[in-house]
Amino acid sequence: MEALNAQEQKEFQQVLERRQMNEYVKMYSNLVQRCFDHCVNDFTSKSLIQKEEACLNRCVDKFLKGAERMGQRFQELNAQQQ
Amino acid sequence: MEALNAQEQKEFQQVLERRQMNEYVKMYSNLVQRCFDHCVNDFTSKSLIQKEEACLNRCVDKFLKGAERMGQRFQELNAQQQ
Amino acid sequence: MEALNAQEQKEFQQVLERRQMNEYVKMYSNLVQRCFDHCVNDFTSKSLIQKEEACLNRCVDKFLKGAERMGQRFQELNAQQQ
Amino acid sequence: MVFGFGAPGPSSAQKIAAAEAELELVSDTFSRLSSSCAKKCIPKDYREADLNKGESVCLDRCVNKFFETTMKVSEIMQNKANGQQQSGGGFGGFSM
Amino acid sequence: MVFGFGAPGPSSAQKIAAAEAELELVSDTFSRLSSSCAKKCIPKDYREADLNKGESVCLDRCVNKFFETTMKVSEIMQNKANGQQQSGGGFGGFSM
Amino acid sequence: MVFGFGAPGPSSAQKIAAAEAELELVSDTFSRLSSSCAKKCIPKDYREADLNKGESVCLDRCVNKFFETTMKVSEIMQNKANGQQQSGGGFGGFSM
Repeated sequence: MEALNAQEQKEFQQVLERRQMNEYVKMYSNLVQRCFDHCVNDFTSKSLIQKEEACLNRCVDKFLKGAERMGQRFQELNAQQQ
Repeated sequence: MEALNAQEQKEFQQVLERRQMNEYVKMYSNLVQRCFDHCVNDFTSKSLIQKEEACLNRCVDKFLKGAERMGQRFQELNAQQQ
Repeated sequence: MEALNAQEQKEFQQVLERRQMNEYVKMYSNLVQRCFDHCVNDFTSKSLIQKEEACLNRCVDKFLKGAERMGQRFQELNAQQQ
Repeated sequence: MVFGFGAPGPSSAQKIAAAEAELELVSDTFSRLSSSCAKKCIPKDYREADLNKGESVCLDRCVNKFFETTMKVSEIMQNKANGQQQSGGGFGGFSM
Repeated sequence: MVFGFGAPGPSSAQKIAAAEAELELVSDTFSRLSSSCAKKCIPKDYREADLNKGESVCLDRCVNKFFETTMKVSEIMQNKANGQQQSGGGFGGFSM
Repeated sequence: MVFGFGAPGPSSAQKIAAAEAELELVSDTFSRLSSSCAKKCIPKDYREADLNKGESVCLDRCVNKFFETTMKVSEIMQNKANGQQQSGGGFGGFSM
């Protein structure tokens, strides 16, 4: 990365922003699928039942906390490596 | 989407077409893998045996019908949302 | 492919090279995840233990040999098809 | 727009990128939904080529519940983003 | 071409896009094939670093059967597309 | 650079492509790591919304071990590439 000049840094910044949007999309839809797979298993009803909604709440919460924690550890390790 | 002007619509159309090709490729190769995983499990022979071919036929058929049905429901729900 | 003229071949070559880099990245990180999933299952320690390292060694070795073998077969079949 | 994309982006390139991200999300959602619902509703032995009544109803309900789940999750994340003023980290929210 | 891509596209951009889609399919196919065949043929305990005879033969046959499966599926979808004049939907065929 | 990318590329386009590939690898690594560690450390019943002590410690160690695994694998492949002069094939090494 250090090898990029100012102009290249700028271009790369744009690439970065586009990627970041994609990362969010991927993270979000991954979260949806994972919590759906674990929490929703009753197909005798058409709409989410209370038990499923409560599970989704806990699942999203836990997933985000876990992702945040792992993200911090990962960044620390990457920083040590530089 | 409503915010795009005519020129932007046109550019977006091209993006759409490229993506559609990719979607087909992904759908097709996903279908191949899924049916292979479920139907082909005998490696005492080098070529597909009759039982496996029959299973593949039913699997492809069922997969496509399922995908079509889910696609319809999904579109209805998206349309309601707009 | 045969339909591309010299200029198009050249452009396609660049696409190919970019893709190849991506393929390597995907193959490598897929290998890491697979061997990690199979070999590392003890979280009473913070660092890899000897048993896990030995398993990773065998896993990487076997994975690469398997990928090479499958790659050869796949290329032979593709060549027959042309 | 369903998933909350399409915020006011000035340049053409940004507007197209936003529309593309929205599209990406819809198509990614559909592909995850199909994979999850096929797993939950269609037995792997493929004894018949047709969807039977039970499988069809299961698929319909599954698509509906998956869709509701996307809304629910989006709502939860919105609440989080508004409510507690994220402590940062980049993986703790979905504000863009 | 193996997978039926490469239809007559006039402009350079389209021809390159088609070649790229073909390439994408081949590489996607190989990556799915390796993942499926590794799962079917190689036990997860990794007791030895070498492929033994049984694993090698299994991989060879698995690659061959996967390849035959791609042809078979492509043929089935072709027949469907020709035979019954798709009822539409966008997910019911593989015509491009 | 952690993963061995960023070899001397003359043109701007190549330098940016290399930086992008590096980024791709880091983000791909993080997404695989999260998926593997969530599977290994977080039970699927989601009885509480908080990470408990045991889960948190497991995640920390798991991230660390995953990271060590990437280094270890990279080292193994480097040794292979140097040591035995690859017999070719394109899937046998990770030299770029």
